[in-house]
Amino acid sequence: MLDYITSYLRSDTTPGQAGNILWAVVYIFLIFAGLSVAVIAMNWLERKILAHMQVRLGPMRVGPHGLLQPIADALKLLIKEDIMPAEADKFVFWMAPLVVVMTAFTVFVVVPFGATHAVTDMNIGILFMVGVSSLSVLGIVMAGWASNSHYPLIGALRSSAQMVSYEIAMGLAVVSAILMTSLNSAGTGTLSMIGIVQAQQAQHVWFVFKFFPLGMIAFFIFAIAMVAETNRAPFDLPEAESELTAGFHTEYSGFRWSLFFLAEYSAMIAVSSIAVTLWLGGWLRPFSNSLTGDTWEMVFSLIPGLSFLAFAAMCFLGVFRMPKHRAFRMQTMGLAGFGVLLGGIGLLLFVPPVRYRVQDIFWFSAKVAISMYMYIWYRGTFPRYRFDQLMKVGWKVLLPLGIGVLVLTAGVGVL
Amino acid sequence: MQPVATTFFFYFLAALTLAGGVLVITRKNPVHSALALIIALLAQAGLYLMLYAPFVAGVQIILYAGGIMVLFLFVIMLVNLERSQREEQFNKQWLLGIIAATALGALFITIFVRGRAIFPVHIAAVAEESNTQEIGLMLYGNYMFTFEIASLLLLVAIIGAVVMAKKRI
Amino acid sequence: MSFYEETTIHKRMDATAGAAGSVKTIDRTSHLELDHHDKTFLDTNELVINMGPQHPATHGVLRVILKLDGEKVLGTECVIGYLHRGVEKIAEHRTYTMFNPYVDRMDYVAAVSNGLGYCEAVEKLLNVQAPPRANYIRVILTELNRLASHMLWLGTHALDIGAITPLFYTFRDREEILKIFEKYCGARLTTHAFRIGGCSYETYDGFEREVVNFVNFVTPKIDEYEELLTTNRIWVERTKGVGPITARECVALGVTGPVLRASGVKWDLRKAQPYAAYSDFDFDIPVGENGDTYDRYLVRMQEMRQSLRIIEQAVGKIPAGPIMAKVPKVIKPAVGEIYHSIEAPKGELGYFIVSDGSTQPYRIRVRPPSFVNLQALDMMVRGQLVADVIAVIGTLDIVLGEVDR
Amino acid sequence: MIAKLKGQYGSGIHEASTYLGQNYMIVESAMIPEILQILRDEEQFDYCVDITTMHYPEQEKQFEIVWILYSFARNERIRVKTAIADGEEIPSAVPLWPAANWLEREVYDMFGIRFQGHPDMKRILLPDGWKGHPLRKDYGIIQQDRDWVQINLGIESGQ
Repeated sequence: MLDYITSYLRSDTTPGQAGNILWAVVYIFLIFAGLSVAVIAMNWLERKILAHMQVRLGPMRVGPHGLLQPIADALKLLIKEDIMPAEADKFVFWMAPLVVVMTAFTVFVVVPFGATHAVTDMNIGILFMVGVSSLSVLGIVMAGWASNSHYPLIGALRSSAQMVSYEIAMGLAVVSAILMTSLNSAGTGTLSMIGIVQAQQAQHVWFVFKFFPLGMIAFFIFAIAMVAETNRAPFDLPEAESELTAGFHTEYSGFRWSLFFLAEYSAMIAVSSIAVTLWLGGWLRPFSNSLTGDTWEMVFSLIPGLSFLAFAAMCFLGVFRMPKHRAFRMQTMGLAGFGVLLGGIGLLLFVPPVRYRVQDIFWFSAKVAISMYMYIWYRGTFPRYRFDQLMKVGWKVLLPLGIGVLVLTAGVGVL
Repeated sequence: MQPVATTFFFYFLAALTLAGGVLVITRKNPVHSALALIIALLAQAGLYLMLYAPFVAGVQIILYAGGIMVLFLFVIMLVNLERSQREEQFNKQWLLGIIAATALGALFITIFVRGRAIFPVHIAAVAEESNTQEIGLMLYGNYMFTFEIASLLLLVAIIGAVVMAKKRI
Repeated sequence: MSFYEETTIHKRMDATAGAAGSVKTIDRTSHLELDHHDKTFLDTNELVINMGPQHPATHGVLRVILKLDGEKVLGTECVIGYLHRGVEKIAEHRTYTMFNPYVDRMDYVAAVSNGLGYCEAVEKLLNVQAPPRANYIRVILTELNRLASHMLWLGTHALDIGAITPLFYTFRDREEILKIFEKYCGARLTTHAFRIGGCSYETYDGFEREVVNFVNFVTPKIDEYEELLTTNRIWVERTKGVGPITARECVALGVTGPVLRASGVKWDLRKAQPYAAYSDFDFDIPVGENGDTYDRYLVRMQEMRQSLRIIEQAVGKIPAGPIMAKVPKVIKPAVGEIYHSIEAPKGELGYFIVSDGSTQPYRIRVRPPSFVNLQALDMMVRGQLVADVIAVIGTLDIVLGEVDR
Repeated sequence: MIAKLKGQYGSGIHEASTYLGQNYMIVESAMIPEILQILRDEEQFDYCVDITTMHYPEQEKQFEIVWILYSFARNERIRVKTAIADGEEIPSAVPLWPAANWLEREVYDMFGIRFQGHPDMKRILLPDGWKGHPLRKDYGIIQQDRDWVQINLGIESGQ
């Protein structure tokens, strides 16, 4: 039994490929827990970052610097009355958030957080991701229709039209990235998520820089389409609060609503993961070709731990800046505790076996985090597109551009 | 990846497909029918996976469940549902129904009786890893002409739809 | 003058329907009927949705019934009155002085302008003149209020279109204005800053310096707003060509204020019929060309700068002297009637006061700019998309307290 | 201008003068459509600022309707007034100025004066089921209150 557990750690495949069910289950739980934490963190970060962009402080009351705010919100949502409209289609209304959440979480089965850190590696990995994430629109349509109300219905219509349209541009961008995988010495392409990153490793280039500027344009198309896919600003028409109150989830409340919320954020993380895997080198660290050698390996492997220590240092700075007053004692202690936690994680990351095993995850997460920051930045900066303009961008700009990039990539690749 | 509990999954998915299919016909509400159809299609995708055809399964999910059914739902939601709810569920075309059912049943029974022999045996199973490549080579090699004809047909359908829906061209 | 036929508006709709192919010809009286000539068999049902009275983007309790064909607006009907408080009836039971605070509650984001209009109207009826110093204070406060009103408009308008950040910027800067109000008269929103015959308070110590500081503080801030929006691609796409209205339609519909000016009519009551001390100052009337939402945005932004110019001049040459004219303790105007209007941030704000010689007005009629401007909504959004309705409601800059009174 | 109009309509214009620098004229109610038409077309009063009404219950013709007009070209205002009795109707100004639409509806809402030819003569600020017209001088606010309490709360005293 012990051997069964440790044998996987010595192998260099994913649990799925190794047929190791135990570790597959462990990974599923880890991803589920990590994702939930990420969504909670994202919720807090979005409020904080947006607040600082908008000359305000954001949550400050619940916990030090509002750190416990998302938890308080989650509790509030859980104990809220669960309202189901009398005229709603009960079963579909009940199913809709489940569908959305299930699809949003299922895609993480193939997301490669590292060379060995994925539940499994499918040889249709990217197809699976795009396919399953496209199913989430079903949940949205179901929610909009089942609510039996006009605003959700319009929201659902907008959403389905938008997602179907942008999926095409997104697909073209994805295909041109997949095409790049086949242009290595071996001459065979792959749809596997791990394979795509390995192809970038083998070709010594992140695909965003390949065939400059083709890779960049493809990435750009994907980066726009993924914002539209996840219904975020400036493409948040399905839930445009100034037009449709809340779009498809207008009639939802409490826990059901929180499922939509959870799904939205995990879908954002999922599409960001696709972008990172396809164009930004997945788990590969920056400058993995130019800065090589044992010293550089060493330096880069220290970065994860150091960055956690930096976060911890920021926490302690906050502790010192906290007003010296009795009323703030709990807050100060909480912040110090959080700092100790971060510092502990940082120190743990310095332990050599952990360090080498986990740094892949760190680089992947860091890239995803940048993409998530972009989401927040967009939201703070852009007004919302109108529906016809959205369609115009999708069909008249991104689609021809995507086809052009695809054809050119194929052409350049053959030459 | 080693398949686990093959028999169970086969019967489970097959039952799901059949149940979905039956629900499509019997539900009065078209939205429910469409949702049942999606279940049937997804279960079918699972069956494809069991046949070591992951690419077909993925395409099934993307195109049918994710794309076409969304458009179906889109249209159904805009249709006045009250009228369809009042209309009679089944057409009284017994004769045609019986003929079709008999023909289909005869086909199934023949296959069941004759077993595998009815299919050409010499096609080797394609390995899961190279399945996608094989499909690509087949489509753009042996069946190039058929493939192009199908795409032309779809183009005609698109133009026809545009002509019907557009108010001013 | 053949323009002013009965079917003026319909004619334009006909013309544009031919040209652009997007606006349908719909009879004004039966505008909630779908016209069936332009349908194909694939057309779907029209949808009637009820926007408001509780809706994030209707700026209060406005209810708009929208008839939609998909996303396209076939017709609208405004249902107003949810905030009706019977101000005009209240006026008949109050003395002239007692009614003064009530006017602040109409356009509550530009309370100073309301008070100015009312006080000047009663002064005219009494035939008294406010002293010059009072007039200067009035101008400064009114222009500050215009800035505050426009800032609130900008923030909410941008929020409606989906840009959430400008709201916080404008509220931050509006706060400075409200601080000046608070220091001057103790109230921030419903100020009741003026009295019949002048101002109630002398300026506080350092008033001039603070106002100048504010002007210096806010000028770069307006650049900041413009930086966020004026050349923002999405903003331009969302506002250009949206909710167009021509000068003639504006006049026919009685639309005034920035909306009229954005359509190219250089008409501002501060210049046309100067009141208070406006004739002493040098300022421009910004005008637009196309009369669309983008031009209205630009006009209001320019107006904010012009207001700053006026404030700067007024603070520079504010005269010394009394702040109240000689007004009898009991205000009893002679029998007669007066109409006086001023350029409020939203448009022409008029007071029609009928006196029967007693201490209470026989009738006060308020001519609210928001109410009249809101009438244009239906014409402006017809044939446009749902999202444009929001943009147009925002750009009309209505305050429901004033629409409903 | 006034002189010309007076010459044309003589007896129709009861009074035309200036009070505190503001022009007004009182017109026979039958003449209203004609006068308004002429003011708009020939005298360039192209902007209908406001339409409102005063109620004088002791007079025989209880209501005095006022049209406040403005001319962009001349930069001046004029008030046209006329008196009508209760229940009498007056032609609508909507064909002349679309702006009159809501203004007339408000007059109807508050005073109960119906305008002939108005496209959509219904209440605007008050709910459709409202009783009475509140800006009439004989409209009792307290009565209104008491009725509401008696009907909705079933309290006999109305308090």
